[in-house]
Amino acid sequence: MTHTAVGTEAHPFPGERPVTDAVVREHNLNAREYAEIVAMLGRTPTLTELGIFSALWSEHCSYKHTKPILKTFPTEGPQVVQGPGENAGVLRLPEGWAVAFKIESHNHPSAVEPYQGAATGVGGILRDVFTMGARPVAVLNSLRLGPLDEPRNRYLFSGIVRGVGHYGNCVGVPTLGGEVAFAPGYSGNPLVNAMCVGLLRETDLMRAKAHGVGNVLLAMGSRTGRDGIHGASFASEELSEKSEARRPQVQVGDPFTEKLLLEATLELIELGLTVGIQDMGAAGLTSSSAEMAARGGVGVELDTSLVPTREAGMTPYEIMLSESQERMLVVAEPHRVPAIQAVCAKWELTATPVGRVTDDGIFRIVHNGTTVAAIPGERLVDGCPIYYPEARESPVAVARRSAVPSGPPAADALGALPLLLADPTIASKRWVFEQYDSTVQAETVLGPGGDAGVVRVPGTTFGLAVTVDCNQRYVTLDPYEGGKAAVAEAARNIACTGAVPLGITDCLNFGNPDKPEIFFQFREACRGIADACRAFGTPVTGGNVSLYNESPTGAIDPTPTIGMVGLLADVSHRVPSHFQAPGDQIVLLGTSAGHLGGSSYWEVLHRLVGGAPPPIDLDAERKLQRLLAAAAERRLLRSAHDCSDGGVAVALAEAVMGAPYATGTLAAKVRFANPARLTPEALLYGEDGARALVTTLPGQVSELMTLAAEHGVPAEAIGRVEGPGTLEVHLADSHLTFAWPVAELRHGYFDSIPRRMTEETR
Amino acid sequence: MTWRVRVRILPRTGLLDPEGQAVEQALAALRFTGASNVHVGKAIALDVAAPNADEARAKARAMCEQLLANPVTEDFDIDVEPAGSA
Amino acid sequence: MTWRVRVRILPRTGLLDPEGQAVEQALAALRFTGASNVHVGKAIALDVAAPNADEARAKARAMCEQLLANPVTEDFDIDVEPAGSA
Amino acid sequence: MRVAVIRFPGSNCEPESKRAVERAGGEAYFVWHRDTSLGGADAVILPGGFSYGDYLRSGAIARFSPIMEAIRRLAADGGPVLGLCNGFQILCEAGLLPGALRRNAGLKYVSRPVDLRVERTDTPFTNAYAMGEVFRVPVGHGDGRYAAPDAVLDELDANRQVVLRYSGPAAPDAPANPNGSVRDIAAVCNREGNIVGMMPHPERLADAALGSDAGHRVFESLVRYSLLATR
Ligand SMILES: Nc1ncnc2c1ncn2[C@@H]1O[C@H](COP(=O)(O)OP(=O)(O)O)[C@@H](O)[C@H]1O
Ligand SMILES: [Mg+2]
Repeated sequence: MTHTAVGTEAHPFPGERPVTDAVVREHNLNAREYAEIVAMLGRTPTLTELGIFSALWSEHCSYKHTKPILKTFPTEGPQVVQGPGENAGVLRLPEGWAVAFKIESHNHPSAVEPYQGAATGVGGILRDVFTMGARPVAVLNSLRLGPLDEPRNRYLFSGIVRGVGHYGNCVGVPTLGGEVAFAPGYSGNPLVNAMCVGLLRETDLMRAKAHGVGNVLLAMGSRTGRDGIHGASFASEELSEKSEARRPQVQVGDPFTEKLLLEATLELIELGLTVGIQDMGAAGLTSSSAEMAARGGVGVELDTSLVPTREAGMTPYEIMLSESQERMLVVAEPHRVPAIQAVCAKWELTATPVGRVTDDGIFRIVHNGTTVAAIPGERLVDGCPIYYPEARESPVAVARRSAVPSGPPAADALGALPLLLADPTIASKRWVFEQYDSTVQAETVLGPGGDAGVVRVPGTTFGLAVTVDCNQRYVTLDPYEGGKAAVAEAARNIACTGAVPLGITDCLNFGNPDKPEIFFQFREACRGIADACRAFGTPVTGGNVSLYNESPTGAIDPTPTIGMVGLLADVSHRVPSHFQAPGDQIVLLGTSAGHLGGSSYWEVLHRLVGGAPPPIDLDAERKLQRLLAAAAERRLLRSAHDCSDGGVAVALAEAVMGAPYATGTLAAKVRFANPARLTPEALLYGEDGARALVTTLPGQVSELMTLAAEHGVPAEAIGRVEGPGTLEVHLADSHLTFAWPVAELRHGYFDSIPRRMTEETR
Repeated sequence: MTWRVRVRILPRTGLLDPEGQAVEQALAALRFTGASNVHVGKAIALDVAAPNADEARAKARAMCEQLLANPVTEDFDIDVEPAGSA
Repeated sequence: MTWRVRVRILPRTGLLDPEGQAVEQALAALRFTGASNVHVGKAIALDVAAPNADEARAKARAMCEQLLANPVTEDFDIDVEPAGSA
Repeated sequence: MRVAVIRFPGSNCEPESKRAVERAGGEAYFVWHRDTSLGGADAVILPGGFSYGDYLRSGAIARFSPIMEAIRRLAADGGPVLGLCNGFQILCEAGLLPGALRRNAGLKYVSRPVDLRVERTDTPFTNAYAMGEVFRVPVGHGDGRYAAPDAVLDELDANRQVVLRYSGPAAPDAPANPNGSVRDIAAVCNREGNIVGMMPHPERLADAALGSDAGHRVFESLVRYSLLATR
C-alpha cells in the first residue's frame, strides 16, 4: 500500500466515470505510463487527472519519442535571443529589433474539417507569436495533399486554403509565402503547417513563466466550450474510422476575437501589466497552466467553476481539456487585475481571475470547493517516460533508392518542360496565394510567387526574408540527404532575395514512430537538418513534431518542413525571382552534374519516385548563399531564382514567364557549353543543389563573374533575356536547339491548378 | 411537378457560432431587447422537379448531405411546397 | 413569452447571384437533375420575447429592416412559432 | 489638414492609412469607434479590415458605431470622407454612398494588383491624378462586387459618380475586374463628390521603397484639396 503524497488528495467530480483499464486505454496512455501515474500520485487518479495526464503526456505535448533526437539540433548562435522551449524562438535583428517565429501543424483537425482545421491552425500560431510580445508581420503555410484528381482532395485543398486565408486576412497579417505539393501518400492525411513571424523590441520580450506566489491567473478572451476536447491526444493517434466519430470536437475559429486578443495582449505587455502570458493551445487550460507553472518552478491552483463557459454544466474535465480557440492565460500581480481588465474591456474582451500561483509545487484543480485534481506539477510536465524507438530502414526504401526508370519517358526532352510546368506540384500556386492577403500592413517588399517573401521592418530600411520548404520526395528516398536538402533549399530561397539566412523553425511531420522504418526516417532527417543548420550557422529556434500521420492506406511521406528567416540589410537591395528586361544577361551559378535520381523529371515523365536524390554539398551551398548576398549588396543582380524541382529548365521557364501579374512577357536565348556532355534530359532537368539562375546588366557580367570566383562559386554566362517570344535553349556539344513559346508555357503553368479546381465538391 | 424547396442550414449546436454572437450583441446595441440564442447560417431556395413532395424532400436531403451542408459543422432542415404557392 | 423566429434572407430577384449559380452548377455536376432557380442567402434563427406572435413578428421585421437584411440587395421573410415547439 | 482614421473593432489597415496621410504631409490620428467626436478633424478615413469580423454583412454592424453620427455631420458639411475597402462597405451600409458590396463573383477572397482608370479628378481624393490615367494598386477582399439596381447605376453614370473603374487586364491571364463589379466599378462618390469609397488599397502602395507609390496621390490629393479649400 503506497501513501498519498502530502497535499495531493483529490476526489472524483460527482458523476464522473470511474477510472478503469478501458478508460485508461481510451486516453491513449499505455500500461507503463499509467503505472507511473499511479506511483506518482500514490493512488488511482481521478478522471480529471487522467485527462490531464493524457493531454500532457501525448506526443504533441511531451515529445516522448522525439526529445532525445531534438536535443541534437544546434540551438545556439550570437543571434539567438530565445531558443527552443518557449512559445516561439527569437533572433536578434539590427537596431534593437528581434524576430519571433514558429511553425506548427494542424494536420488532423484539417483532415476532419479542412476549413476550420486550417483556420484554427493559423490562429494558434499567431497566438504563439504575439504572446511573446511580438506583432505578427507575416504568415506562411506549407500544405501537402493527395492528387487533385480525387474529389475529396480537391475538397480538402479548397477548404484548407480558404481557412488559412480567411483567418490571416481577417486578423490583418499578410501571408507572404508557402508551398504546396501533391503526392498519393497524403490522400486521407493532408498536412497543414502554418508559420508566423512577428517583430518585437528585444527589450520587450515576454516569456511564458508563472512566478510570484499569490499572483493571479486570469482567463482572457473567448469563453470555454466543449469543442476540441482531447485535441492534443487526437493529434497523436492515427487517423481511422474512429476519427470520423470525433467530429463533434471540431474547433471553430473566430479571427475577429483573435484580432482583439492580439491588440489587448500587446497592450498588456507594453504596459508591463503581466508577469507571464501564454495562449491556450493544444490541451488548452491544462497545458498553458501546467507549463507556465513548471517553467516558473511553482504550483498553481485553478478553480474551474470560475472559468467563463459557453454552456452550463461543464465539468472540470471538460473545462481543463477544452481547446476552444482565442483564449489566453495571464499571470499577474493581484493589484494589476483592475488595470488588466480595463485594457481588455477597451478591446471588448474579458479577463477573469480563475486561480493563483502557489508555493507547494502542486498542480491543483478545484471546482466549487472540491479538489478534483492534485498532481506534483514538475513531474506532470517532465515525468512522462521517454521512449527510444527502434530505427531501421525498410528494405523497400533501400530498393527504391537504387531504382531507375524502365521504359521510355512520356515525352522527349522538348515535350517534358510543358508537362513539368503543368504538374500541380510545380505549377504556379497563384490560385492559392490569390486567396491570401499579401499586402496588408503595407510593408510587403516581395510577395508570394517568388523564392521567398520579404517584409520591411517598420520605420527601418532593413527587411526579413521568409520561406518554408521541404522536398518530401528527397526525404522519402534518402531521409538524411532529404533533411539537408530541405534546409539548403530554404537557405537558397532566402539568399536569392539578397538576404542572409538567420535561423530556422521546423515542423516534423512523420508517421507512427513505433514502426522502425518510420523512426529511421525521423532520426535521419533530423540528423540531416542538424548538419545543414550547423554548416549554415542557422540555429534551430523551435518547432513542432507531428507524428502518427497515417491513414488506413499507410504513412505519409516523411515531411520535415523547414521555416526559415533571413535578414535583408537594406530592402533596396532586394532581388526579384523573375527576369526584368530584354538585354539582361543570364548567368548560371553552381555546378550542374545532371543528377536525375529522385527528380521531378523521373516522377512526372517516368511515374517513378525513385533513385538517390542529389547529395547536398553543404560547403557549396554556403558559398552560393554568401555570393548571392554579396552580389545583391553590390546591386549586381536584376533577378535570382534557385534551381530546384525540374532543374535549370524549370527555373529558366519560371524566370522568363514572369511574376504572377506581369503585364508583358519576356523570352530568352540560352546556350549551354555542356563540357561534361550530359544528356539533354540530365542537363535540362537534373536537380543538383547549390545552383541559382541570375541576371545582371550587360555591363556587370564580368564583375559578377569575378565576385563568383572570389566566393568559389562556378559561374557560366549562358545567355540573355529577350523581348516576347520563345525560350530558346541551345546545347553547344550536340547542336540541339529547343524552343518553347513562352505564352504557351505560361498558360500551362498558371492554368494547371485553377483548371483542376473548377469542380469543387465534397 | 415542380416543388419549391427551402433549406435552412445552421451551425450545429454546441459549436461556437461567432457570427450569431456578433449579431446578438449588435441587436442588443440597437436596443432590441429580448433577442437571444441567435444563430446565423445559410438559406438556400431552389425548384426541384419530382413526382411528389416526399421525393422532392428526399432529393433535397441528398443534396444537403452531399453538397449544401457541411455534415461536420452544420445541421439542416427542409421545407417543401408546390412551386408558385408562395 | 418566447418565440422562435426564423428569418430567411435571399438576394433580391433580378440581381446577380453567383453563389446560387455556383450551387446550381455543382448540383448538376453531381448529377442531381431537375434542380433550378437556385438562390443562396442567409438563415437567421433567434428567440424573441414578446407577448404574442404578431408582436414577435413585428419586432423581427424591424430587426431585418435595420440590421439583418440590406434593403438595397436583399429580401427577407419571417417565420414565428412558439419556442420549444420545433 | 487633420485626418481622423477611425478604428472599429476588427479594422486592420489603420496604421498604413495613417502613414500614407503623413507621407503626403497631412496630420493623422486614430479615433476609436465608440468616441462621439472626431477631435476637430478636417477629413475622415474609414480604413480597411474586417470590422466586427465581417459578420452578417461586411460593414453592417460597424455602421451603428457611435462615431458614425459625427462622420455624417462632417460629411453633410462637405468634409472629405474616404472609405477604403471595409470603409467603403461601411459607407454603403450606412447609406452615405449608393449601392452595396456583395460576395465576389468568383466566390473567393481575391488579393492581387488591379489596374484602375481614373474617371473623375475633381474629388478630394483623386485631384492629383490625370483624367483617364491608369494606375496599379492591390485589392484584398471577399465582398467587393459592387451592386446596385439599374436605375441607381444609370444615375451614377449620369451624375459622374463613378470615380475609378477596373481597367486591364492585370496580366495576360488575369481579368481586369477582380470581383465581378457591375460596370467595372471600383470606386464611387456621393452626388456632392466629397464622400468617396473604393475597394482597392492605395495606402498599401504609397511608398516608393516598396517598389511603387502609385497609391500615394490619393493622399496627396487630400492634402492638396485642403490647401485649395483654405486658400
Ligand atoms: N501555400 C502557399 N501559400 C502562399 N504562397 C505560396 C504557397 N505555395 C506556393 N506559394 C508561392 O509560390 C512560390 C513558389 O512556390 P514553389 O514552387 O514551392 O517555390 P520554391 O521551389 O522556390 O520553394 C513560393 O515561394 C510562394 O511565394
Ligand atoms: Mg525557389
